Amino acid sequence: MTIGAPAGAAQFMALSAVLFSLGLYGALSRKNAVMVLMSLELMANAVNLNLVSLTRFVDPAAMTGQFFAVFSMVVSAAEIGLGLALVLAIYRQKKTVELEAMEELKG
Amino acid sequence: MGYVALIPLLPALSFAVLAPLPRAWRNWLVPVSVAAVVASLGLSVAAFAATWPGGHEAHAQTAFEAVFAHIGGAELAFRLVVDPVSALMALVVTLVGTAVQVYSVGYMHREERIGWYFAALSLFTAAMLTLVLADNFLQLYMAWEVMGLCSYLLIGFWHQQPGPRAASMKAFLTTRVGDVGFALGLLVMYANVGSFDFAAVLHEHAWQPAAATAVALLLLFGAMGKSAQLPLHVWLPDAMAGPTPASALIHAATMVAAGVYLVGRAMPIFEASGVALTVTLIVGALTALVGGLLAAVQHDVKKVLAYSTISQLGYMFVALGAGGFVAGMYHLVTHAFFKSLLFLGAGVIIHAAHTQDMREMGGLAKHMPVTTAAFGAGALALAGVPPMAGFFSKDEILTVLVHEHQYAALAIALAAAFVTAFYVARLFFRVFTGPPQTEHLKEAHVEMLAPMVVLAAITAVVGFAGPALGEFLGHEIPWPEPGVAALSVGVAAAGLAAGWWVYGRRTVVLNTRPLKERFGVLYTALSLKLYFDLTYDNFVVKPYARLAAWLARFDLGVIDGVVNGAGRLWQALSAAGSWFDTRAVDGAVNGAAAAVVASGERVRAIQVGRVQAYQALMFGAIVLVMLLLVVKGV
Amino acid sequence: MASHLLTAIVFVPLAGAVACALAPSARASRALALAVSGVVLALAVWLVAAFEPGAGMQFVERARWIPQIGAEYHLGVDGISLPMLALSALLTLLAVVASWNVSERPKTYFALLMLLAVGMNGVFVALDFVLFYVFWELVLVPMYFLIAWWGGPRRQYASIKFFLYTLFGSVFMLVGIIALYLHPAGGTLDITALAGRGFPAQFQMWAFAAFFLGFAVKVPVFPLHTWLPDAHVEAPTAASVLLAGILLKMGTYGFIRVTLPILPEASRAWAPAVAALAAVSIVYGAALAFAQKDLKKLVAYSSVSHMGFVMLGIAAGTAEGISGAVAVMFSHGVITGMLFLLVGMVYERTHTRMIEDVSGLSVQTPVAGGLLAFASFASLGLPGLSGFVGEFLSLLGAWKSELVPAGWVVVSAVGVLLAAAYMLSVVQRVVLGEPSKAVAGISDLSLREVGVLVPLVALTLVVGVWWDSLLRYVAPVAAELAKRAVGS
Amino acid sequence: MTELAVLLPEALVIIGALAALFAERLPGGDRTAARLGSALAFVAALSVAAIGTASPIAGGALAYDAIARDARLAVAGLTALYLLWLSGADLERVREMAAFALFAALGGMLMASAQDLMALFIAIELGTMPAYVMMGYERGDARTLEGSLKYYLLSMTTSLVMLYGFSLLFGLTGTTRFDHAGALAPQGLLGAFAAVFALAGLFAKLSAAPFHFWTPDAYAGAPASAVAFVSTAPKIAGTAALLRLATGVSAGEVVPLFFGAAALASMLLGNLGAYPQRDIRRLMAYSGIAHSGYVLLALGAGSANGLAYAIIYAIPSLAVMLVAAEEGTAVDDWAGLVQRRPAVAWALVALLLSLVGVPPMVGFFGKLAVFGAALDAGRTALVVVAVLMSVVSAGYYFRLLRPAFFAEGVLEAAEGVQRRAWTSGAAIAIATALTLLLPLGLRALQTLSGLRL
Repeated sequence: MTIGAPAGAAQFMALSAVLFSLGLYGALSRKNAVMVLMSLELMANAVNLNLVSLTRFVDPAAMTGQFFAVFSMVVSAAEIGLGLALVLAIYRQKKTVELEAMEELKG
Repeated sequence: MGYVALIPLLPALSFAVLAPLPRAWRNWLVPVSVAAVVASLGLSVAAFAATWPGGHEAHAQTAFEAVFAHIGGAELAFRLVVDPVSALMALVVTLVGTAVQVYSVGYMHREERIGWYFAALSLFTAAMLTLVLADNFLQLYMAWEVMGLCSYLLIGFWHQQPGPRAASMKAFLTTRVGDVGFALGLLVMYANVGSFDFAAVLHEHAWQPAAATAVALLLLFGAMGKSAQLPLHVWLPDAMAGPTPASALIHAATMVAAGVYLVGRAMPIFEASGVALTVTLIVGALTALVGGLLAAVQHDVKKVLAYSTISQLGYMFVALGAGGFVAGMYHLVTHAFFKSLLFLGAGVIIHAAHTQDMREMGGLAKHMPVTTAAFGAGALALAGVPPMAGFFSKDEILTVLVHEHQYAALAIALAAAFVTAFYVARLFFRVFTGPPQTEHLKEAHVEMLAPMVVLAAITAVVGFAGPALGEFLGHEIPWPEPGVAALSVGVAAAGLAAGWWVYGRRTVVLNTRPLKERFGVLYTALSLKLYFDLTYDNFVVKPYARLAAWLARFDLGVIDGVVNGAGRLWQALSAAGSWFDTRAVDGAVNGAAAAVVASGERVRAIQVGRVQAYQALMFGAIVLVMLLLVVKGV
Repeated sequence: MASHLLTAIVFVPLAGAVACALAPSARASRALALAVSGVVLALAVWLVAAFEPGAGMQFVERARWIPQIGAEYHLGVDGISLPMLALSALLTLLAVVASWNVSERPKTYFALLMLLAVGMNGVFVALDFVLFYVFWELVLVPMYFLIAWWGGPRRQYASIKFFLYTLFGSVFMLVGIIALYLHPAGGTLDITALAGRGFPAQFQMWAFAAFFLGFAVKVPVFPLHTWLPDAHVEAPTAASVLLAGILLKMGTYGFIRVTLPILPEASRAWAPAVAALAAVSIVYGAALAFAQKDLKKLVAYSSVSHMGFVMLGIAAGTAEGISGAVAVMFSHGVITGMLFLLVGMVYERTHTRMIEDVSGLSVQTPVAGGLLAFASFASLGLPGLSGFVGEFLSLLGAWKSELVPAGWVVVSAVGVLLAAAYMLSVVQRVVLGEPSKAVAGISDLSLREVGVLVPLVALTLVVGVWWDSLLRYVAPVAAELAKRAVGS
Repeated sequence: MTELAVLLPEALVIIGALAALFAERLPGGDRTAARLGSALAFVAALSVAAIGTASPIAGGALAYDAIARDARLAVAGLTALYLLWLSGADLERVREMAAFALFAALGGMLMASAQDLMALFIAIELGTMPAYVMMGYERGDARTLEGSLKYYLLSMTTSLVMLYGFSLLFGLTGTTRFDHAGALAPQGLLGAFAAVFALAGLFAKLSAAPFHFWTPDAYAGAPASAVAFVSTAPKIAGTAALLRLATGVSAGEVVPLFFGAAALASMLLGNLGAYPQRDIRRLMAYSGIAHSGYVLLALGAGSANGLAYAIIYAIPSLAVMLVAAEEGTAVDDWAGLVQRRPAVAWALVALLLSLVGVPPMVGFFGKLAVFGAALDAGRTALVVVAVLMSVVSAGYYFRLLRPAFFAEGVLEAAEGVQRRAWTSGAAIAIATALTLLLPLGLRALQTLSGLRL
């Protein structure tokens, strides 16, 4: 790969994988629920990147990936909204959004 | 011959009528039982008479036949067949049975459960008659087992007492040990022949020696249980816990002789084997001698007779083992009469003396002349003194042994004869002579005496019917050969004399201990006076007593001990098994259940409640699958 | 009607179960149960009367059921199922009469008894595997409740153990059924049609193992038997009677109906092992029976021993052996039924089942004592009573068979002696002797109770004396099975 | 337009959902809304049956074959049953619950017919988002919120993994359509990874191990009335989707291996984990994991019988949770149930036996179908585990029965007995009747055809 050359499918996929992994790492390691939500958003964007970029290589005319990405973004937005609402409700109850405070249910 | 079917049927019906009724009715209906056996006796006489003219040449006649099962191509039938042997046996059984039942009316009249007693006697009579009239081994076996049940019921008649209860169980179980052998014999027989019928098994089938030996030994084992042969004899002395007349019928005259009858019937198989005959001879000879020795040290009148029965049955096995089927049967018949006579006499004695211990008896002769005479006749027959029946049949057995050159067996038989005579004398003199130790002795009722007199009369005369009987059964019974007869009589006389010397000579029983304590010096003199007694005691009686006692200990400690010990061991094993069952077998399953619960707890432990742990586990699993795919290479 | 006789016998109790549950009163429920079981017994008698011995499968009914998997509604009786069906009808009626005084939830109780009857009758007439399995499992639920609700102190443990054990076995049987169905040589769920399909030997071995687990738990064969004593000890009398009388027989019936004809080569190959287990069951059951202090547990272990004879006969695979196996199945149902009923009746009066606490029954209660002694002697195999017939024939068949090593037959024969040991110790300690404290003052059996026992006594005698009264139905089928399937 | 006629059931469900959501002033209030929804869902179910199979619509994105038919019928039917119960339940804000249930049902019904990644994704999210809300229904309860957040986070994570898998699948094959076997079969290791990601998301929807962790915690936190629905209807739809997707991506060894491993883990973890539980919701969560294992056993064998099993298992599962919603969620709460409500207690017997798989209950036929399919595919070892585990399952299901029937010393608290609406009894009765009577109508389930003659 030379700098400046047009990126291939593999490069996009690798970038997406890195993004996804970063998001995943965040989701697994952050103590704060809001941070976890942000990490999940990062993972969602990795997916979107994949979809949008790969369309170019497999079926540029149909734009399937773009459509898919749009749907995905809309849904993600809704879901994150829902998640934030949940976190807010929890904050009202417990006055904290640390995940460690949420280990009551187990076994 | 259709009426033959009634011979076992009448007592059976009598049982069927009596058994289900309430006690009071049952007791009231005792005459039904007596009437049934009397009628059977009449019919048996008729059947015997009808068979007599042709004797052994007459064909066996089937009086009754009912097929009760079809299995694997074979028909199993219930048949009543009359041939000379079965006609004779039926006659003996009904005759003794009648005598015992009549006697029992008097002997048992105070018993609350007399009706049940008669019901059991009836069932026994029916079973024994079914056995002797059978023409196949299966029917014989079935009747054999039912007899065992009756024996059990009658031994345990006084079941509220622990002794009879234990004795009845011991009897049933010990004989059943033999029965397992019998049953296995039937299995082997069926596998070889495909039938149980006498005709097929005994005459039509060509036996291979090995198979014959297996079947014969197994049947012999069964017979040894029933006929109380060494080492399965231990139950019979205990069985004396039952009512005496029942002992007379079952444990002296008939049931215990069924083993002899079985071996006699199965003679062709034994002959095809050869080995089995030798085993029979050895078993019989040992039993004859050991039984006699043990009889000589018993104090209980009935136990003396019980060991005597064991010994006499041993004689019969000796005869069979030497190939003398007819001699064995002959002794069976005479023994049935004189031994039942002795038992009935013992019953009278026990009633009169209120004890079974002969040390507490004495002087009965003066007050009970009829009993004494009848018992004496029986005793002489047992000792083998002519002209009593026992002499003739025992002589015939000895003759067979001589002819077959079985000299070792002959020697043992003679030794047994000596011992027999000795204990007969001991019994007789202890009981009937000497000072009376019981008050208010009086003669028994007529319904008890009459059967005894009849049996005594038969005992006195039946010996002379030997040759005719031999003719009837198909094998010559000659008059006694002078040489053998002299030997036999000599031995008997010696035994009687020895017995008289020890037990009959003195008229007063001395109890030396108080004297010894009070007059120490005088005692020495007295003992000097009794110098001969001491000599005999020390050099004849005591060693003999020690030997016999040692044998008794052996019997109790070793053989009986093996039986009892086996029982105890079995109990221990059962308990251990029970433990094993709960802990190991069941435990394995409960363990599995526990394992489920434990694994469940493990699963719970994974569920820690932390979201990120869950996520880590999930991705871990995904990574694992990915690694697996890498390794496998898609 | 005659063409739907079997359907009636199976499903009349189902209607009865609903009716009993919805009955307005306990008395009505009881009367309904009696009427229904009476009708079923009458139908069964009709069936026996109309049955033609030796004419194969009769009263066959077939209808479509679940075509996707080829399951059919397929019923029929032959000489082996007929006696079991009749016994089931009889014991159900007797169980109802014996439970006359049930006071706790009587409506539910009788409804469950009727439901149990559906399963029991169904198993013996079902000729389709799915139907068979349905009836097989249907039995579990009412029995579970009968034990768990009306049972003794440890009923929870005992009932769930019963349920799980038998479920454990039956799921493996299910695997076996599916395997037969999926195999190219199979392809049907028709039990009769699968016979003699010539499955490959290797496959047969595995299928046999699956079926063996299913049936052996039910029988039960050592070492799968430990549920039995627990279940029996805790179960109410009627449940014990049906459990020992019918439910155990379902296992051995399965061996005769399924493994012998369908998996003949595996049956042959496994025969020595099965015979060994049978012999061990016989001796082991007898040993444990001897060691028991609880009368009911003793009878329960004796069942393990007796069922060993059934297994021995089945392992033999000869005409005599199979006939003997069925004869033991029948007579054990009758005799053990009697024993359990008597133990229950004694328990109702003395409130103890401990052998050491009960003695002298024959003095205090001659009828109860006499019948208990009678049942004991029948159980120990006294000739002339039905117990002897089957055990003797099983031994005979096993000795004749080339598949069963002679040593195991000898061991089994010793079991006959051991049976005498434990049964006589019962007679000696319980029936005979002076009445103990618990026994003193109790009343003898009532007319109703005697009425329950009399049919069983009569059957014991009739079958014991006239073997063909039972064997004329069984022997032709047994001969056919031995010839065609096992080839001996 | 005629093509869209097959969407009539979905339309009915939407109408019901919207009516419940917006018609605040309906006479009778919440109750009427739920009953209306129930009626509409029932009509939807009937119309699914009436329409039968049809050709795909939306350019092939939505299929209307037998799988879709059976799954939609079951989802709509179960929703109708649930709403019937809900209409009489002693709960607050029933109207919202009804609306969310109907939306989730809509998502489920679409999921069952989706054979395009995009359609599937949207359907899944449409089905899942109302479920989050339902599970967090008791907004004031910290435990509920905790469970709900866990559900949300774990569900999101797996959804994203699935979506990532989808994007890779699309990138590797150039299509999003999986309308025939192997239509979406990517090549190479990356393809296998993609398939694993995609399937993992659906496994999580079925709460199959090892993606099951959300289930016990989320269920235990949520009200039983919500769990009843969330644990049943969506799983049927998920099974249908998984069946399609697995067929579509059938890439070499991946499917059998992955399914087999997940099935094994689910059966073991589910059944063993259920054993020590004292909370019925948690117990049923583990039991659900176990049943998903059986479903995967059949799906891994490439058989549609898994769908039949999912349907068969959902019915009693729903009813048992409804009983828990009424009688309490601790095992001991059920003590003396047979005195209070004998009919319900006996119905429980049938329901739990169906879950164990004992004939003549329908559960047995489900097990028959699953074991048959797996044996046919030569997965004998897995079947043996399944069989053993079904015995284990009897152990914990009977633990539920024990207090209900055999609780010692429970007073007949007559005054404490609540009057229940007829609908609650009716819903449980219908479910029980289905478990008992469905065997007679099994031939209607076309997906139960894996057992070939």
